[in-house]
Order: sequence, then structure tokens, then C-alpha cells
Amino acid sequence: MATVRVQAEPFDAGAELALLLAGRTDVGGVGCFVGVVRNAAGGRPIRAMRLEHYPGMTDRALERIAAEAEARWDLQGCTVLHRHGRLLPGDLIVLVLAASPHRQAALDATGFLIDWLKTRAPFWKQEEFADGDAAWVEARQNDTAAAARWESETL
Amino acid sequence: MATVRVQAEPFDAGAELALLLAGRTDVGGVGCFVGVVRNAAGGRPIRAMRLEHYPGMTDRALERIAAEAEARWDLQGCTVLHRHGRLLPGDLIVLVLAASPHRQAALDATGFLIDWLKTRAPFWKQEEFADGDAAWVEARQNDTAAAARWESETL
Amino acid sequence: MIHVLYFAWLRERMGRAEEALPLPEGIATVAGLIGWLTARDAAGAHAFANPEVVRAAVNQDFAGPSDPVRPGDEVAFFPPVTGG
Amino acid sequence: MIHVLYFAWLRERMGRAEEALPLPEGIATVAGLIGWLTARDAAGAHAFANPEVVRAAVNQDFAGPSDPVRPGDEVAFFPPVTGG
Repeated sequence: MATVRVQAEPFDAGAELALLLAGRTDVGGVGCFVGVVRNAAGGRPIRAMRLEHYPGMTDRALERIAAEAEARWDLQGCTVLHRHGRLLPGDLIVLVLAASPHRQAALDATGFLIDWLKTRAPFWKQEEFADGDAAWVEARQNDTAAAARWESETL
Repeated sequence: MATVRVQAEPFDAGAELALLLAGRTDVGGVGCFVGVVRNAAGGRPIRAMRLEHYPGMTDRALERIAAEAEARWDLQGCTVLHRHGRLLPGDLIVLVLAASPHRQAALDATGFLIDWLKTRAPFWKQEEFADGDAAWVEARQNDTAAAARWESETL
Repeated sequence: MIHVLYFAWLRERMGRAEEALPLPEGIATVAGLIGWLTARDAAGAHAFANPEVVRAAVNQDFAGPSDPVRPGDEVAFFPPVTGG
Repeated sequence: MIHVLYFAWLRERMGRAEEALPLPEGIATVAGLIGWLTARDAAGAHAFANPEVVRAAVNQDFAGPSDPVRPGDEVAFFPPVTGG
């Protein structure tokens, strides 16, 4: 069962882990990834990161990504949370959790979830530089390549 | 900088994550793995899991494993906590965190840390079954194979 | 009518986040709609100047250039996503 | 003297968690010490009956059969580890 949420508010990774495990004793391991706002981009100091999203579509996209992970691995639950709005360096942007009886499945599903989210969830980052300038982050070839790894493994 | 700890007490994954990130804004992502005591082994219900360790050697072994991860990946810190003593199904046994500017490094280091820990840290699990029977867990071929993947990538 | 949404720098270049418009005569695909918006005014020409960096969704699913657009649809245009 | 430690089922089979003993005459390696302990008594014969599932550490570093054992060393015997 997937928990998917898009929110402006901060999230509590420990509380989400506890929620994922609550009331069950059959989980063997939980993989996790937390994305954090960095204080610089290409050597240029960043004052804030603004995250725009497509409200109607983001929840659907995250639900699909989670469902895809649950179809590919033996998961007992997963959590995908993504923040939007204006975040500061050091703030947590995204949280992915994947619980499984087996550690490799938990870890692989975690990597898959974050890779796919980066190329399939309708979020756009804008960096606000220390001098007040702002620039939209360009999609990275790296991210497309990372997501493509999982495509070639389909079917 | 690695944080390594072997303890009987429960740990708080969220607090450890906060500690790893405290006072810095240059981290891009944190990979994480949490191992949990399962309620059954080979279909047989488990009442508890007892973890024996080699006190003098475990800290050293965990420090080495952490140092090896820090030598292989661009990490800004990692945390390896392992519990010992008698744990119940649903209890957290082990926590691995790896912080990096880059998500792939964080995720790969997390996988490495847990794989190596499983074959290089002197802990032994004993399962206490519902009927009072107890059995030492045998090392799994899988774990050795998982750790060996990282060996072939050395040097 | 169709409901058209713009995000990120496409929103900025279009000067609006959304608009409702009658499905233009003879337009039946995402590519067709892009062509029509490009020709409509300077904002559209600027926003869609570089179509290979424009992505689209129809009714909140990612859509390609040849995917159909029908009356009642919600069509969104945006740059490649950069979340996570 | 050497300090010998046993863990998990090796501890159970040896009937002790540790012992101090003089380095036996002519014993200079991990394999040599295993042979000596195997021959010493029934507990040792039982604990080391299957040497391929016995692992060792000398002074808290993993050690192989041919690694040296010297007076003052801490030598530990245990099954393959199963933490994590």
C-alpha cells in the first residue's frame, strides 16, 4: 500500500518510517532516500529553491510511480512525499521509503522510485540566487539516463 | 565523518538523520537502510531475535566499513548503528545513512554499507522460536554474493 | 472548449498560468495545438520557439506530439520536469 | 599466554566464552591453534568438527588459517557473521 503526498509543509522522515512499519512485524528492511536543498548550484550560492508543480497531476503521477514499484518488487508498502513552494538550503524536498521482506528489493525499489520521480513527476525547480536572480533548473541528461536504466529492465 | 555505534538501546532513525544533516546545507541527498526483525523465518514464527557480538571488534569493524565507503564515494558523512541483545519482531536492528552531494553516490554507498556490514561485522543472530526453541542463523550465500559484488569493483 | 495550462518558464513566457479557449478549427493533436499557439501571438512564438524542450500532458497524462486533443480536454505545456 | 574467545555456537560447543592459555608448544598459526583445540578435548573436537564454517580473528582483525598467532594475542573463533 502506497502513501503518496505533495505538500508545502515540512515532513518528518522518522515519523513516516514509523507509520510505514506501524502494526506489522513482517518487514525485513526499509530503503529510504531523502533529497535535500543544496546551498549552491554550479558554484553559485543559492538563497532558496522554489518548487512549482501541476497540482492535479502530481498526486496521480506519484501514485503511478509507486504502483509501478509495487508491481516490480515484493514491497509491503512505500511512501513518496514531495514538497512544493519555497524551500531553503538544508530543507528536505523529497522522501522515498520502500519496505520489503528482502533488503535488496527495498534498496532497488528506493533507487527506482527516486529515479522515476525525477523524470515523471510534474515538478519544476527554480533556483533563487543570493543576488536575487532566479533561474529554472534544466533537466539533467544524468537523470534521464538514470531513469532509462529501469526502462530497459521492463518486461 | 562517520558515526558508528553498537548499542542495546533502540535508535531513532529520524533523529540520526537530523544529526547527520545538522549545521550543514551542502548535502544533496541521504540514502538510508533500516533492518527490521521479522516475525518468522522459513515460515516458522519467531518470538525474538538475539544478537550476539564481539564487543572489542564490532566498533572497529564498523569504523572500517564506514571508512571504506567514504574512500569509495563522495560522502559528507555516514552513520552505521547496530543493536545487540534480545530484540522483538518489528524492532529495528540496524541503521545505515550516507549523505552526499549526489543521490547516486548516497544510494550506492548505502547498499555497500549494508552489504559489507552483513559479511564483515562480527554479529551473530539467534532466532528464538514461538515454541521456545532457538537456532543460530546461518550465513546466506546471497549475502556473500552481495558483498562480493563490491569486491570486484575495488581498485 | 479546451483548458490549457502552462508551467515554469512556459507560464512566464505565455504571461499566464492557464486559459480556456475553443478548440481551434482543424486542430486535433498536441502538435497541432502547439503550432496554433506559436502562430497566435508573440508570447506563443517565444514560449514554443524551441519545441524539443516543451513537454505536454493531456488530461493529466504525459502526451506526445501526435496524441489527440478533443473538446473538453485539459492540455498542459511545461519544460522537462526537474523534481526530486 | 594467549586470550581465546568463542562466539555463537562455537561458544556453546566449547562450553565457555573465553579462556587464557599459554601458546602451546609448536603452535604458531590460526590453523595450528585450531588443530590443537580440536585435539585437546571432546568440546574442542565438537566445536571445530567442521572447520570450513569456523572463522577467526587475531587481535580483532579477521584472520585466515595461515595467519600467525603469537604470545599476547587475542584470538577469536566464531561462525560466519550474520548481522545486519
